[in-house]
Amino acid sequence: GGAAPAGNTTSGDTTSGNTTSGDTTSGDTTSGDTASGEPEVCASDEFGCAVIPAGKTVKIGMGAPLTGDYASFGVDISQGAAIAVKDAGTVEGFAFELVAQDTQGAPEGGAAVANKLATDPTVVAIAGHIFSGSTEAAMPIYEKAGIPMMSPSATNPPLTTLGSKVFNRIAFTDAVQGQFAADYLYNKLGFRKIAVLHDGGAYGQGLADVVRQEFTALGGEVVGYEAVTPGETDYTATLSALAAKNPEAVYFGGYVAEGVVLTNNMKQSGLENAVFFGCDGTFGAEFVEKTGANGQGAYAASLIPPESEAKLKFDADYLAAYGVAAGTLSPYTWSGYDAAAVLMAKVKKVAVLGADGSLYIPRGVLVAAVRATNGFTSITGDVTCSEVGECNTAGPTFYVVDNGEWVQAEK
Amino acid sequence: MMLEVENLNVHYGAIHALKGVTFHLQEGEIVALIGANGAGKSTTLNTISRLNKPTAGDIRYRGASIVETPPQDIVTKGIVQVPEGRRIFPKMSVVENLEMGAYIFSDRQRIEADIEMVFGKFPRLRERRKQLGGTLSGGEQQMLAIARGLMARPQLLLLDEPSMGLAPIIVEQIFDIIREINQQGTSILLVEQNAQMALSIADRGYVFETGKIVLEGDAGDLLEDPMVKEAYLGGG
Amino acid sequence: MEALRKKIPLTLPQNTVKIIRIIAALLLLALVIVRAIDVAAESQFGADTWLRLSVSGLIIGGMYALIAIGYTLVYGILFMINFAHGEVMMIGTFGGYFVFEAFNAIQVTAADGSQMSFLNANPVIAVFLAFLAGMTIAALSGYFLEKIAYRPLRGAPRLVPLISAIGASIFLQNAGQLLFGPQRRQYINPVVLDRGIGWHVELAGSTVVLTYTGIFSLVLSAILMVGLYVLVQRTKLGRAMRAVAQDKKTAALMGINVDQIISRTFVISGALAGAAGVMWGIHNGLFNYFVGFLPGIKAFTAAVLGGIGNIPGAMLGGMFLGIVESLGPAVLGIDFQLKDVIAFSILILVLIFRPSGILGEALSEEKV
Amino acid sequence: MKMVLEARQVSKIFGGLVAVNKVDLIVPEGSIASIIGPNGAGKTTLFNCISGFYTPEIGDVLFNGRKIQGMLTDKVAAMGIARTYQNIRLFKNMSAVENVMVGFEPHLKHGWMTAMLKTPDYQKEQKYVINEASRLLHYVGLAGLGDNLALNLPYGAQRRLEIARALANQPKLLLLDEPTAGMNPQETDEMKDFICHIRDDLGITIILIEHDMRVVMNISDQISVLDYGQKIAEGNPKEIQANPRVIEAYLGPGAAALSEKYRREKTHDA
Amino acid sequence: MNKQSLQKSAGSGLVFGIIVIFLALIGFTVVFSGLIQKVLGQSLGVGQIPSISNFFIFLGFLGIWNGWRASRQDKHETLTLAKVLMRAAVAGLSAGVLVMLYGFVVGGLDARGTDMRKYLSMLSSDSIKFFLFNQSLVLGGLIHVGFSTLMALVGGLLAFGSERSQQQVRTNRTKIQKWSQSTWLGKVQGNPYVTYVLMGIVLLLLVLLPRTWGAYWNYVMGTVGIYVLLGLGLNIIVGLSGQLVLGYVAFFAIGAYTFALTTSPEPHNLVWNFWIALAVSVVAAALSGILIGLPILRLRGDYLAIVTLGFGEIIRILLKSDILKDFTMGPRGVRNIAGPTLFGRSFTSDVDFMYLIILAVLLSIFLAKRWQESSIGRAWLAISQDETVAQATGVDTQKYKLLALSLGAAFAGLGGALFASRNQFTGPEDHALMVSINVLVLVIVGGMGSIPGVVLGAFTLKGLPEILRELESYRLLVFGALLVVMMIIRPEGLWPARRPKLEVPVGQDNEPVPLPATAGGEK
Ligand SMILES: Nc1ncnc2c1ncn2[C@@H]1O[C@H](COP(=O)(O)OP(=O)(O)OP(=O)(O)O)[C@@H](O)[C@H]1O
Ligand SMILES: Nc1ncnc2c1ncn2[C@@H]1O[C@H](COP(=O)(O)OP(=O)(O)OP(=O)(O)O)[C@@H](O)[C@H]1O
Ligand SMILES: [Mg+2]
Ligand SMILES: [Mg+2]
Repeated sequence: GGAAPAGNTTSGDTTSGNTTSGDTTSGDTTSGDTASGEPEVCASDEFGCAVIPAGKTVKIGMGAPLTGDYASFGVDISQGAAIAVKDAGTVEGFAFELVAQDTQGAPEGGAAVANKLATDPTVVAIAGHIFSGSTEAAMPIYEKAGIPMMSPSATNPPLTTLGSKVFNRIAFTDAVQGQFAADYLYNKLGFRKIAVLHDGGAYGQGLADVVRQEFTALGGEVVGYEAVTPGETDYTATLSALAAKNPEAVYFGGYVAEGVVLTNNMKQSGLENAVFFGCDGTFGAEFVEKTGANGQGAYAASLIPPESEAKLKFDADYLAAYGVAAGTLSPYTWSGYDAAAVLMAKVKKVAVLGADGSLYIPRGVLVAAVRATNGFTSITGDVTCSEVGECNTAGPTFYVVDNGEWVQAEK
Repeated sequence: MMLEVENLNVHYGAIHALKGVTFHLQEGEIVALIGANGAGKSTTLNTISRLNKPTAGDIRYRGASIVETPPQDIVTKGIVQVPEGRRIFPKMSVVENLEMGAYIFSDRQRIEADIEMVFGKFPRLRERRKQLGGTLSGGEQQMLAIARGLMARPQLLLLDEPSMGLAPIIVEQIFDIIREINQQGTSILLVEQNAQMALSIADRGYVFETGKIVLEGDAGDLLEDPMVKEAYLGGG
Repeated sequence: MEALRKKIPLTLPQNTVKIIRIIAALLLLALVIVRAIDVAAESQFGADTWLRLSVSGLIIGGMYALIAIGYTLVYGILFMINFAHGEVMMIGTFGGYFVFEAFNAIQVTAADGSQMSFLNANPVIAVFLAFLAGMTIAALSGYFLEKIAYRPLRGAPRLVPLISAIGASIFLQNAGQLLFGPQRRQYINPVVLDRGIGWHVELAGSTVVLTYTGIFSLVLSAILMVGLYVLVQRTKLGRAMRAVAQDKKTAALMGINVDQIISRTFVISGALAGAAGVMWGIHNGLFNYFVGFLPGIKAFTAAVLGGIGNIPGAMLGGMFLGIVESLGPAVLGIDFQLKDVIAFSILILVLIFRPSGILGEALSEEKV
Repeated sequence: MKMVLEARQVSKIFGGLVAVNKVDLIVPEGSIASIIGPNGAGKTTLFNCISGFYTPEIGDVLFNGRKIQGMLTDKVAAMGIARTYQNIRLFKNMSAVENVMVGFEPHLKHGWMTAMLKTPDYQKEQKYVINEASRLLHYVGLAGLGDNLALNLPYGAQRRLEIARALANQPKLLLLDEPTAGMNPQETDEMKDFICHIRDDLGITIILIEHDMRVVMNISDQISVLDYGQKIAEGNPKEIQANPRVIEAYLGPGAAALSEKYRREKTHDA
Repeated sequence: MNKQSLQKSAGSGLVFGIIVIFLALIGFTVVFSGLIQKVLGQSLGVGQIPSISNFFIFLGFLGIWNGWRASRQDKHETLTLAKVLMRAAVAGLSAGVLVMLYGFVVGGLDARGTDMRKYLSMLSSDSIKFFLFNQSLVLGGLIHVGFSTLMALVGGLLAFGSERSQQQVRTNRTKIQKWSQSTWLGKVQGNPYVTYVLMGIVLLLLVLLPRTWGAYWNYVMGTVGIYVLLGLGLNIIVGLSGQLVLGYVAFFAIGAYTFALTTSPEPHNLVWNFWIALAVSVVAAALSGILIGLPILRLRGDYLAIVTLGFGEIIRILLKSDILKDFTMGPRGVRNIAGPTLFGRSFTSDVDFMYLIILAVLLSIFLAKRWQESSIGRAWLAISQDETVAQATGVDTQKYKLLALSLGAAFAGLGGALFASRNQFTGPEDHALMVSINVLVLVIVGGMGSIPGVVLGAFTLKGLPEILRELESYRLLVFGALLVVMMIIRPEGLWPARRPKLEVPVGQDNEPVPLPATAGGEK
C-alpha cells in the first residue's frame, strides 16, 4: 500500500473544481509529460503503465448481469455506457471500447469477470460492477491490478469503508438515501405510521433497515416490516396483512419490478389510501408506464437531477440506438453513462503517447485521478469523489408521479 | 398364404438375434415355434409386430409386405400379439385392460359384447373385473393377456408362451381356448416351451436354435423326431 | 462400525416407526393449532383480510394447478420431469400478449361512433383469440420440444431427458430474452378486464375487491381442469395416454401410435401451460422471459405434493400450495418472506407421512 | 426333527381380498417342501409374508423358533432366509459376479472407515468375497460369465444367477418362486437336479413354488396345496396326486391325456 | 419414392430456413459475423456492424450443413451424384426462399420506417440492412436464395465425397485397430507403467499450470475444481446410491456458512483456525446429510427430488431472512472469511489457493474411488437399481442411503468451505437452486457413477461457459443448446462408468462347493 502517488496531474483539477465544464469530453487535456520513448511516469508508477499498441483500442471493462434474472439491469447499464463510449471520441487517436462481461449478478461471476478483465493488458478502467456482491468480489482483484472502478449501481454502504483505493461509485449509498427518505417521510410528508417492505436482497434490505431505524428515531412508528420474494407478480397476501395495520405509507426498498407489482396490488389489498414510497431502484420510466393510474402519487428517489440538457440528449441517443426509451429497462442507465464518461475523461487526462506510437496509461496515476474527480459534470450532475470514493455528493432527489410522469417532489 | 417370413435378420446392437429365418403360415393353421431360451422366438414375433426393425428380410401378410408398416397399423390389419411375460397394464382394471385390447375399434356395443364373450371364456376374470391388473396373480394376468388379445378380433394371433407360469389345469383350459379360437377362424402362431402340448395342438412346427430354424415339419412328425424328443419333450 | 451398527439400530421395527410417525404428526398438528389460536387471539387480521388472503391463494393456486397438470401429464407418460415446462408457459404468455397488442393497435368505430381499439370494442373476441394464440403457440412449442429434445432420448437412462430438459429450459429462456429483450412487459387488458376493478364485498367494515381478472382466472382454470379430467378419464385418447404411460411396448401392440400419443400429451400439457401463461398476463400484468421459472418450480412442487402422475392430485396440490403460500404466514404469524419455507415444510411433512403424495397410491405393499 | 420354519394361521388381506387365509406351514430342516395351487391362490403372497415383504394381519411366522413377522426384509435375509422372484429381479446393470457379491452383504464387517483405509482385514474380506462369489457362479454353472452385465445373460442363466445371489446370503432356508418358469423340459430337468444338489450339498432347506408337476412330484418331501388362500391339502407327492380335491382344483386330467386328446381329434379331422 | 425423398429434403431445408430466421431474430447473425471478423484478425468497434463478407462465411457454413444433411437421408442407401444434387438443391432452395420471404417482411417494414425493436429487440434497422447484405429488398432476397442453393450444393457434394471415402475410412480404421493391438501400441495400452507415466504427466501439469496460466484461469479452474468436489459428492448420492437429490446446494451452503461464520470477524467474531474450521464445516455438512436424510428415507425418485429441493430452498431463504439476520448477516452475506494459513503464514494468492484446491480434489477423488470400489459402492449400486430387492438380499438400505447422503454431503461441505474461503465472501445467492441443478447436470453429462466423468463434466459445465464468454449474452443460449445436443449424442455421458472385471477363475474340479462357513454368519 503506502501513500497515494504524487498527484501533480490531479491537483489542477481540484483547484478548477468550482467551474463546471459543460461538455463531457472537453475540458481536460493531456498532461505536460514529454512523449519520448516510454514515458517516465510508467517507471515510477506503482502499477506500471497500460500499453495500448497502435491500432488497438483502449478498453473500459464492465461486469454486469447480461443473462439470467437481472439481465435487464446489466444490458441497460452497458447500453448506457456504450453511448458514453461513442460520445467520448478518441484519446490521442486511440478509440475506446467497452467490454461488458456477464456476471449473472453473482459474486462468483463478479470474481471471474474481474480476473478475466484484469488479465487483459488493454483494460484500463472498470465502469462497474453492477450489484454490490459482484462488486465486492471483484474489488480485491482490481486492487491488485491497479484498475480504477466507478460503479453505477453498487450501493451497499460498507463498500467504501473497506479501504479500497480503486473503488468509487456514482450511486449514493443506502445509508444516505435511507436517511433522506425517512426524514422526508416524517418531516415533509408528515407521516407517523408507515410500513416498511423490502425485496429480501442486500440492497433492498439495507435500505429498509435504515429507513426503519431513522424513522423510529424521528419518533414515527413502523407498524409493519416484511419482505417479499423477488420475481413474483402477486403480493396481495403480504400487502393484505400489512393493510390490517393501517399504515399511512408503504416504504419499499427494492427494484422496479416488485415496486410496480406492489403499487398495482395495493388497491386490491385494502391499502388504497396508503402512499407508495420507493427508492432509486424503483425510479424510471418503467414504473409510471406499468403502474398507470395506480402509480399516481407514488414517490421514488433518484440521483438523476431533473431534466438537464445532457440527460435529454442522452435520452434521444438511447432511443435512437436501442429503440426503447431510456429508463424502461432499469433506473440506472444514466449512471452507466456517467461512470464510463468519468473514467474516459480521466484516461484522456493521464494517457501519454509514447515515441513508439503506443499509448501509455500509468495505472497508479489513473487510480488517483479517478479518486480525485472533482466537479465533473454529467447527466447525474456534479460528480465529486470523497476521499473514500463516494462520488455522488448531492444526495437523492425525490420524485413523485403526477399524471403519468415523474416530477420533482417538493423539497 | 397368410404370412410369409423370408430371410429375416434382426440385430440388437452387436447381437445377431435372427440369422435368416424363413417360414410361413397358411390361413387357418396353427403353427408352433419351439426352441431353447434365447433362440429368437420372441424376437421373431416382435419383428412381425414391428416392435423391432429387421436389418434384412421381408415379411408378407396376405401377399403384401409389412416390414415398413408401423406397429399400430399391423394391429389394424388383424395381426395381434399376446406378448411374453403377460405385460398387462398394471394400473388399469381388468375391464379397462380389455378395453385397451379393443383400442382400434370404437363401436361401444360391439366392445361390450366382446367383453362378455371373453368373460365367458375366462370366468375367473369376471370375478376380478374391477381389480387392478398389477395385483392379479401371475396366472390371472396370463388369462387377461390372452383375453385382451382376443378383444382386437385378430385374424392372426401371435401367442408368446401362453402357458408360462400357469397351473396345469389352466394350461389345459388355455390350450382348449386356443383350439377353440382357431376353430372359429383365427390363424395362430404359437411360441411355446411346452413343446408337447404345442405340437399336439399345432398343424406344423418349426424348431429354433440360436437364431436359425434347424428343423421344420408336420407337428406330428416333429413329435416323433428323436432330436425334438430329446431336447424338448423332457426325455420321455 | 459393525459394533456401532449393532449398538445404535438405525432401523427400528416397522411398527415402532409407524407409531413414532403418528405421534409426531399429532404433535405437529397440535403445535400448528395452538399457534394458530394464539395468532387468532391477537386478532391482527379481520375477516376482510382473511377473505383477501384466501382469494389470492385460490387464484394463484388455480394457475399452479394448470401448470402442474402439464408436469403430471408428461411425467405420467414418460417418467421425466419436463423442466422446460415453465418456459412453455412463458411462450404462451408472449403469445397472448402479442394478440392484445395487435388488437390494441387496431382502431375501430364503435356503435356510438367513437373511435376505440378493437380490444375494447370486442373484448370477448380479443380475450378468446389471445387464449387461442397463447395456447396454440405453447402447444406447438411443447410439440417441438418433445420432438427435438426428448424423442431422441427414448429409452435412455431416466435422468438423461431431465438434463436435456434443463438444457432446453436454459435455451428457451435466453432465446426469449434475446428475441423480445430483457425488459418486462405488461398486458394491456381490455377496460372491462382492468386489473383494478372487480366486485366489492363489504366485510368487517372494509371493502374487499374481488377482481374480475382473478375470478375470471379461477373460473377458467376450473373449467380447463374439469375438461382435462374428463378427457383423460373418459375418452379414448385419455385411455391411450394411460396405457402408454404404463407400458409403451404393449400399448403399441394394442394398436396405439405411441409417438403420436406422446406428442399429443405434450400438446395438451403445452396448451394448458399456455392458458396459464395468458391468465398470468391478464391477472398479473407484468412478465418477461423469466416469467415461467418460479411458477414452473412451484407447479412441479404442487404436482409432487398431489402425487406425481396423478391429475386430480396435481389440481389439489396446486390449489393447496397456493392457499398455503397465501394463508400460511398469516395463520402462523410468521414473516411473509418465509412463505416458501412454510410451503416446502408442509410439502416435506406431507411426503413424510404419505411418501407418494396426497393422492398418490401407497407404495408400501409393492408386489414382488 | 428340527423345524426350520413354522407358519401359524398366517393371513394376509388386500382390501377385501383374503389372499392368504389362516395357513399353517411347517417345514423340517433339510427338506424340500413344495407349495402348489391354482393361479392366484396366494402362494407368492405367502412367500412375501415369510420373507418380510408383507406383515401378515393375523398369525405368526417363526424361523428357527424366533418370530420374524414385522421384521424388515434385510433383517430377515441376515437371519438366513433367502429367496428368488417369480419375475426375475436382478441388479441389471451390475455384472453377474457383482450381483452375487451383493448377496454377501449381511455377513460383512467392513465400514466406511475400513473401506477408506483399506485395512488388511478389509482387504482379506474383499478377497474372500470375490473368491466365494466366483465359486458360487461356478457352482450354479455360470463360470466365465461373471463379468457380463446381468441383463445381457440368457434367461436361464438369469434364473441361476438369482439362485447364486440367494445362496450368497448363506441361507438356512431358500424360497424359490417358480424357478423353472419359461424353461424347456431339458433345462427344467437340469434345474430340478440342481435344486436337489443345493439341498444335498449345502444342507439348505428349500420351499418351492412350482407349476411343473414333473419337478414337484419328483423332488418334494412334502407338498402343500393352496386354493383361494386356504390350504386344501398337504402330504407327500403320492397322496397329493391322488387327492380328488387337488385334481379338481389344480391338476386336471394331466397334460399327457390332453395332448392325446388333441392328437386324436386331429386324426379324426384328417 | 423419389418424391418422398425430395419432400424430405424440402422439409429439412425449411427447418434450416427457420434456424437462419431465428438466428437473425435474436441478432446472432450480426454477433457471430462479428466474431468471425475478430477471429480473422480485424477489429470491430462498439456498435459497429461487421462487414458483409463475414456474414457470407456464416451463411456458408449453415448452407453447407443444410446440403449435407438433406442429401444423406438414409444410412443404408448408396448415393448417386444426381440424387445428391437434386436433394441439396431442393433443400437449399427451400431454405433460401423462406429466408427471402422473411427478408421481404422485415426489410419492407423497415423501409416503411417501422421500428420493430419494441417487440423484437434485436431488429434494428442496421441489422436488417445487414441481413439483406446492404442491398435492396429484392436483390438481397435473391442473394439469399442463390447463396443458400449454392452452398447446399457444395454440402451435397461434400456428403457425396465423404460417402465414397467412408468405405475406405472404415477399412482403414479396422486396420489401424488391428495394427495397434498387434504392435507395441496394444501392449502399451495394457501396461501399468504407461498409466504411471500418464499420471506423472498429469501431476506435472497440475504443479506447473497454476504458476503459468494466470489469475483468470486459476479462478476458472478453481471453480471447476470446486465443482469436481461437488460432483464427486453428488455422484455418490445420485450416481451410486440412486437417490435423486435436487437440493444438494443445502450441503454446500451449510459447509460455506459454517466456515464463514466460524472464521469471519462479523457477525460472531469467531476467528477460528482455517484447518479447524474446514474440518468442522465438513463434519457439519455430513451431519446435516444424516439429519435431512433421516425423515425422508422412505421417499423414492421424484418425491425425494422435490423434498430435497425444498430443503435447499428452505435453507437459502432462511439464510437471507430477516429472522436470522443477526446470525447469518441476511442477504448481505458474510465477508472477510479467512484464507488458508500454514504455520502462521497465510497463503492466499491465487496460485496457492489453486494448489489447495488441487490437493482437495486429488484427495477427494482418491476417497471417492475407494468407496465406490468397495463393497459399500456395490451396495449403493444395488440399491439404486432395485431398492426392494437389495433390501431383501440383506443390504441395510437405510444405513447405506444415510451413509451416501452424509458422505456426499461431506464433499459438498468441503467444496463450500473452500468456495467461501477463496472468495472471502459468501451470501445466500451463492446457494441458489441453480447450483444443485448445475451439479446434477455435470454428474449426468459426465456419466453417472463415473469419477473421470465427474471431472470431465465439471470441465464442461463450468469451463464451457467461460470459453463461450466471447459470445456475451448468447453464451447461455448456446450452452443450453449444447446440453441438449450432448445428451442426444452421448446419452450415457462423456465418460460412462464401466463395471470392473472381478471374476476369478475357479478350478475345473466339479466338486460341490461347500457353503462358505467362515464368513461369520450370526456369530
Ligand atoms: N432388447 C434386447 N436387447 C438385446 N438383446 C436382446 C433383446 N431381446 C432379446 N435379446 C437377445 O436376443 C436373443 C433372442 O432372444 P428372444 O427373446 O427372441 O429369445 P426366445 O427364443 O424368445 O427365448 P425365451 O424362450 O427365453 O423367451 C437372445 O440372445 C437375447 O439375449
Ligand atoms: N399387492 C396386492 N394388492 C392387491 N391384491 C393382491 C396383491 N398381491 C396379490 N394380490 C392378489 O392376491 C391373490 C394371490 O396372489 P399371489 O400372487 O399370491 O398368487 P399366486 O398363488 O402366486 O399365483 P400364481 O401362481 O399365478 O403366481 C391374487 O388374487 C392377487 O390378485
Ligand atoms: Mg421369448
Ligand atoms: Mg406367484
